[in-house]
Amino acid sequence: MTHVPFNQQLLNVCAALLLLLSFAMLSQRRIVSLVNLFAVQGVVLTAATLLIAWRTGEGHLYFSALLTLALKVAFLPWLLHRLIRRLGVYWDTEPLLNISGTMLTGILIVVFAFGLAQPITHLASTSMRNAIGIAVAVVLLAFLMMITRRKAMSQVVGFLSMENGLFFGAMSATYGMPMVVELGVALDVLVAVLVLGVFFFQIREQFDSLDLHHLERLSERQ
Amino acid sequence: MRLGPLIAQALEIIVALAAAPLFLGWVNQCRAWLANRSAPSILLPYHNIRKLFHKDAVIAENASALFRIAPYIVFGTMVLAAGIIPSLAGRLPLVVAADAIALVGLFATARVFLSLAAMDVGTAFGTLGARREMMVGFLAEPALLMVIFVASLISATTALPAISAHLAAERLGIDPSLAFTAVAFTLVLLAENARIPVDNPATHLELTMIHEAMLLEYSARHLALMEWASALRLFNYACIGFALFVPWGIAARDIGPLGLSLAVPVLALKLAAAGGGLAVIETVSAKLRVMRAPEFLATAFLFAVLGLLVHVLLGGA
Amino acid sequence: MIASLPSPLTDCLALVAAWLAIGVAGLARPRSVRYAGRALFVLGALVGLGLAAAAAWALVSGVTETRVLPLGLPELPFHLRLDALSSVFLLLLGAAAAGVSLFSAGYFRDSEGVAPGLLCLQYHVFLASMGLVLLADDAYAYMVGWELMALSSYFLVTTQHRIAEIRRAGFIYLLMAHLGALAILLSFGILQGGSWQFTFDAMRAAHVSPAWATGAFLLALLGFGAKAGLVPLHVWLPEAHPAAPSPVSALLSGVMLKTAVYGMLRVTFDLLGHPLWWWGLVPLAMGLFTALYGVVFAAVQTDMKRLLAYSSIENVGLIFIGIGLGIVFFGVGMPALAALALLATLYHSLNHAAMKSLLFLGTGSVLHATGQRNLGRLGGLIHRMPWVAALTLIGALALAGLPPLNGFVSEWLLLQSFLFADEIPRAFVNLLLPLGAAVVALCAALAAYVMVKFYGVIFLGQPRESSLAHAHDCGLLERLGLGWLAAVCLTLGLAPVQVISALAPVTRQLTGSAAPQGAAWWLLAPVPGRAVSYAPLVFLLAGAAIVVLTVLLVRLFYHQRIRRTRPWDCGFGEVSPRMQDTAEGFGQPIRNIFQSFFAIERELPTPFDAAPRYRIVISDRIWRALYEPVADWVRRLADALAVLQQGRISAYLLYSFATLVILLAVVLAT
Amino acid sequence: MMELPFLLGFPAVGAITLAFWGARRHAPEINAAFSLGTFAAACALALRVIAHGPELLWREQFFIDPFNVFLVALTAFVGLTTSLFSRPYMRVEVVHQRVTLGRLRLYHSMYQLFMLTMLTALTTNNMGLLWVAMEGATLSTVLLVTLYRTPQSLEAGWKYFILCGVGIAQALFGTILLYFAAEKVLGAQGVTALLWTHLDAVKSQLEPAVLALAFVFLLVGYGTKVGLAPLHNWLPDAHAEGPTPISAVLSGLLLNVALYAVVRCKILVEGSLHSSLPSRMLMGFGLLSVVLGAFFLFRQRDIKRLFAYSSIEHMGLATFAFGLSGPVATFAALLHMTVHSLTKSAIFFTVGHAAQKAGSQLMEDIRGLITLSPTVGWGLMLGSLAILGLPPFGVFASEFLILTTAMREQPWSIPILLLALGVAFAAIFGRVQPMVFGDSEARRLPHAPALLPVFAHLAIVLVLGIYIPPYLAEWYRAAAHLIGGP
Repeated sequence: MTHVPFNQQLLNVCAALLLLLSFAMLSQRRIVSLVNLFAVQGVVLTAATLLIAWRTGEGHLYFSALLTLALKVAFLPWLLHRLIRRLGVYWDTEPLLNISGTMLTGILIVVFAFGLAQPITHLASTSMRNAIGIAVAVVLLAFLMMITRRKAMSQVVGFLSMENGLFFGAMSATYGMPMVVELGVALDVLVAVLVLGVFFFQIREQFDSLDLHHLERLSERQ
Repeated sequence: MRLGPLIAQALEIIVALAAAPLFLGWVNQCRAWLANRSAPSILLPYHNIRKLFHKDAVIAENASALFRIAPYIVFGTMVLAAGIIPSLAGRLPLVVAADAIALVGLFATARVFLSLAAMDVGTAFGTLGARREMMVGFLAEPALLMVIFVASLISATTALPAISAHLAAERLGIDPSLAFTAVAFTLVLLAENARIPVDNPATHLELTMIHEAMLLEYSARHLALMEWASALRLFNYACIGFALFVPWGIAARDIGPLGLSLAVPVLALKLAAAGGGLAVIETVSAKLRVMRAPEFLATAFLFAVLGLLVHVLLGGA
Repeated sequence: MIASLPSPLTDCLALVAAWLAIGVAGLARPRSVRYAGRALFVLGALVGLGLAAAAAWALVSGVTETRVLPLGLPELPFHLRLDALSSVFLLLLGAAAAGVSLFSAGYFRDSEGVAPGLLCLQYHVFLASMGLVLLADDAYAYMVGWELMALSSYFLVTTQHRIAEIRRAGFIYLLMAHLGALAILLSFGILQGGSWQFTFDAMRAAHVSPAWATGAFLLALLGFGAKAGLVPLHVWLPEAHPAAPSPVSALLSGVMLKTAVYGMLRVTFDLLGHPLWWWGLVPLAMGLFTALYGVVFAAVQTDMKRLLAYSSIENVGLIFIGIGLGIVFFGVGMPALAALALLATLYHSLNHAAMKSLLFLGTGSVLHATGQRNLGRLGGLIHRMPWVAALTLIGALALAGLPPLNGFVSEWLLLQSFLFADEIPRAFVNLLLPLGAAVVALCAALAAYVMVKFYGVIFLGQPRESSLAHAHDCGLLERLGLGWLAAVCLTLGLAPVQVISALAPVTRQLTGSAAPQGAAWWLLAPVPGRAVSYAPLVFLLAGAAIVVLTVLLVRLFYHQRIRRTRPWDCGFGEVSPRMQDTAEGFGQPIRNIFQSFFAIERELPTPFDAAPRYRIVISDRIWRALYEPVADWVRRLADALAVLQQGRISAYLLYSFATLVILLAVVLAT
Repeated sequence: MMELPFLLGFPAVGAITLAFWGARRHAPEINAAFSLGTFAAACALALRVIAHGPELLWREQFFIDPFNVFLVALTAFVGLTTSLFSRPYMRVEVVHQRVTLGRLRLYHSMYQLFMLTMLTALTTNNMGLLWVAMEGATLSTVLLVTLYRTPQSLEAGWKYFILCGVGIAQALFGTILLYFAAEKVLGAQGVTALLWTHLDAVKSQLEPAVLALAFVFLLVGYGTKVGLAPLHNWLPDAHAEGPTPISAVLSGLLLNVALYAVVRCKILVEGSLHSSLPSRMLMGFGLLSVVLGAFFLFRQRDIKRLFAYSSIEHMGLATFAFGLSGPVATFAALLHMTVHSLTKSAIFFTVGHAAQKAGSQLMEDIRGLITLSPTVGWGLMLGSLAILGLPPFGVFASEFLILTTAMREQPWSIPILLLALGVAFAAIFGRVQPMVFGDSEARRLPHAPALLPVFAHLAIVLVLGIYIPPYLAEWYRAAAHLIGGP
């Protein structure tokens, strides 16, 4: 077995943590802790970014690490917590697919993701090519979570953690995107969450609940 | 154009005009004999026509011009047909005017005008007669056409004189397709001329009459023309039959005095025989219900088509 | 190029454009009947005459020109072409349009539901689009004209859009037209044979494998058959024709159906070039069935325009029989006979255009005079409207196929060409074809039946409604229109030799063999070397001479005394109009004989009814057997698919997820 | 080179201005004025590109070539006409108290912002910025969809947001992969590595395996916004529940731009794969959309939903044509994008007026338009006939080319296409006819409808059907050549 440098090991640990976290989110039903898990994900992401920055000495990576910290660890969780308190949605109802089923599917997805990442992994010159598979897995798991949840709030968290996965993918594959894109993406995420905030209040005042089954009227089953 | 053919043509028409009522009388006489009745005079039809011509015409108030023109048109078409059908001679001037198909069209014209005239006054019987006449017509006409088709396929032409000439030239043998068509033709002849079993020329019983029902509103000279026309029609059909099935004796080549003087007695013989045969058929068969007429004519059609198939099969083989 | 010196094509083009211009001019004062409803239509009639003249000249001078317009797609500008075939149909279009427009000028009032100006626009766009169809020399221009024709006529059909049935009729009409157009489009798609040229020249040059060619032919048959009204694609026709205003029905039936015939001939003989002989059996069989089907249904109709519509179906059948025979003969290498069969087709197209337009216009006058379309409420109009009665009689007799009128000529030619079928060197075919002749004969005889019913019930007998007493005869312009068409009927009937020699270039273009020439200027013979003849002129003269002679003799020898009394009717007392046959009654024998054709529901009175009433509804089996199932099937499929979209966002997300995963799997697999 | 700043500047400034003034009496006019400025800039840009050919600007971040410049012109034009249409429409909505003044302000400002994102997405050379702009388009319209705050509109908005958001996230991953592959060729950390022009230059050297994966993500991502079945589910809801001007721009512009993005990606991927895999995917999605769209048309009762599904069907047709990928087919696809967006927005204009008159979007409540107000009636009738592909309207031209091409290239697809087209015809026409014809008892409106846009669009479509001006044809040809295909 070849010797793996220390920070490399650290990075792998981060990747593993991310995967673990998204599984945790998948199984978590308390929305407050869902948001917390999301924040932790942000922390891990920041750590990973910093590690890479330190390793490669890419200046702009420090910046994007900062950005991540500010946005995904500080601002968004704060905003979400505030919304939760204002809207009083603490629990998600029973997901469409029960926990064990979800877990099983999650495992399958991870396998698929690794298979998917093979061609990329072979090419990647970056030190953490193995992480790409995990990034894909995180994205798909977030997708799964959005499918299985019934509360708007948890769907949003899923959406955000999907974005985390993408970010991590960018990191591990290419040490991040060009700055202008990074900024654009960050901006979009920010606006998206703000819009969502507005949305929640609109939905609340209409249905006085954020349960998605109110939002199943428009269909072709007349 | 030389004068000879014109004279022959005129002669043929005149013979037809003269012989038609006589033929009708002859048929009636035979029927009387077969029925053991004392026969009316053979000249009775002439008397009728003469009598009618001298009467005053009585016409319904709401009769239109069509009603008054129709008899002339019907009569005219029949005379024209008589001029075209080679009863005495082929190769006559009028022959070019119409071949066998056109001849069928000519009869159709007569029938249509007859029916229209019958509908003109708007009486129950008139329309009823018209309807039935057209029904008989649309079934009889195709059958007749098929008969002619077979003959034309055999002789590769639709010109009646040419057909009969060709058939006459053929060796005297029994051609199965012609035999079938002969039967078909006979049935058509009965139907088209309102004879038993399709119609009964002698009765005015409402439920059964077809041809007579259409003439109810006519009187005097119009009726005379109509009667004469129907006599002519019978005569014409007979002559078509002769041309197709016993074509011998028609002055095909030379239409000089000799040929004609030979043709006239032959025609007389044929007519006499045909009249007898017709009378026999009418006597032995019973009047059909009107709604059975289609089946009767369908049989005729079937026979004609069979004749056609037989011809193609044997000819093709 | 040609544009500099005046040429038939330029003239035709200019005249078609003139129609377009007239239509647009109609919008200038859309509400004025005298301007948009009268003056412009007269102008349109003149243009029609001009078009007929130009086309006739082109036909006689035998020119074939092409030119390209700077319109259309960039790779595919509008190609135009004027050759024998197109000029014949342009002649038909012009002549018929002249009569119909003249009639319309007197016919349209503002009571038609649409402003006269709009009507004028739609009407003339309809005419112009038919012109474009006939002139087009590339697929795009053709399809533009074709669909424009359907569209403009759709708006004309739905003129009285407030009536639900009429809207339904229009819907079915446009739907069928569009589906047919798609089929034609695909046929062109095959014909261009990989050379990305959609000009007809390229299609002539392109070599298409027999299999593809067969596909193209069948698609074309489908498309043009749908437009022409071949059974079972006919369902729109008996709905749309009665729905439209009568002049429009006249154009639909008289001219538009012929554009389908034109298209069929163009594709089969010109673009495909070498039809296989057995193709012909398809249109032949369809034609035979259509003819019988149409005439039988016509016989039982009670609405006079529906009756005519079904009779149109019959005639289309006859026309396609001719096409089928032509293909068979041509395919087995008998060009002369193919020429004869196609001649019958062309001749019948001309005839039908004239006589059916005439009759539809006649019904239009009746409709205006009485407001009745139901035969059961008409009758005795010959006294009230002698002009219409007289002119319509000509049309009716012609349509009944009676000599010496024009209907008989084409029937005669058709039967003649059937007579040669036994010479076809194919077993069975030569056996079966003569049976076709039997069907044709039956149809011809039935046509006579239908016409007697049509004319007798409308114009003869006693008026079945008291209101009919106020019926008035049609105006001068309408008389002119009717008269023109009647004159065309007579000409076509009495001068067949001239017409045929004029048509000779067409058959030569299509089959390479000239049409039969008359033995003499007054004598018609189908093929040289056969002692067969038909001389309508002699026929008419002799007949007339005999009739006149008879009349004179009668006048000479016998007195003219005439008494007018009540009808005798075999001694019945009072004769009431109710004693006459109704339309239903007159159709009854047909109904009994051809029962299997109809889906009949009856309501018969019992002997004890206080007020006995008799109701019978005769409907089309094919509609139920063929179309309703398809509609149901589509509806059910739509319902089944609707389950996919059941409103749950998680389901939608699942779709996205599944799509993603599947595609990724596919990519990994390859 | 001053056109581009103006092109993007007008909507940007407009968005800010209207954010403050958007509720004033003349706000609609201001809105229209900004759109007019944008359109003017677009025309200038178009003329310039026709004259001088493609151009790169602002450190190559922006790029104008025949392909996108004609979409820019189209977008600006439809934006202008829609703003004209929304003048009376929104005023009527205010009178009917369906929108408050505050929301009117939101509407106007967001409208301009939406135009900005559209134009940025079209003109940018940076695949990353393209993604950003596409997401921005979603964000700027999502609040417009929920403008009425009815339960249905909120539901529609939510679905629109989530589905497109998730989709676009996939597109981001695709972009990352693209960048990843490009980096190998264009050097690490190259800022140029996401620039389309550079990617296009080296596309044959890009790693096929990665690009194949990237294309899947991009296709699913942008395809969601194109409304390709089965990713289309947001589309009918968003179209039906938002205000009609928004439906018009969504159908007429957003779908086009998304398809534009897909095609840009297809060019790269096909260049590297040397296989027809992307084309086959496009054809598959296209056919599926055409069929599903047609059959869903059959069940509609809401008029805006009806035409939303017709948009799905037509986008499917265009996608299918891009998948056929011959010069003719591509030409046809571009033409189809043009005529569809013009026709469909025109239809939505008339639909908007019709629904306002009838006071309902349910088709059985809309009757006899032609008697009530002939112009609206004829507009709807002609528009529907145009969208159904009847000549002499331009849609027929494109469908003519697509069908005839498919007949030779992919005969198997023909029965499916025919079935779908037939069903679509029956469905749409069978519903439009009774709405247009017959009698009516609907009401008059406080503000006269704006019919200039409708007939302007229809006139253009009509002209395109019988005469495509040479320079436009050149334009299409150049674009078709650019898109090329194997």
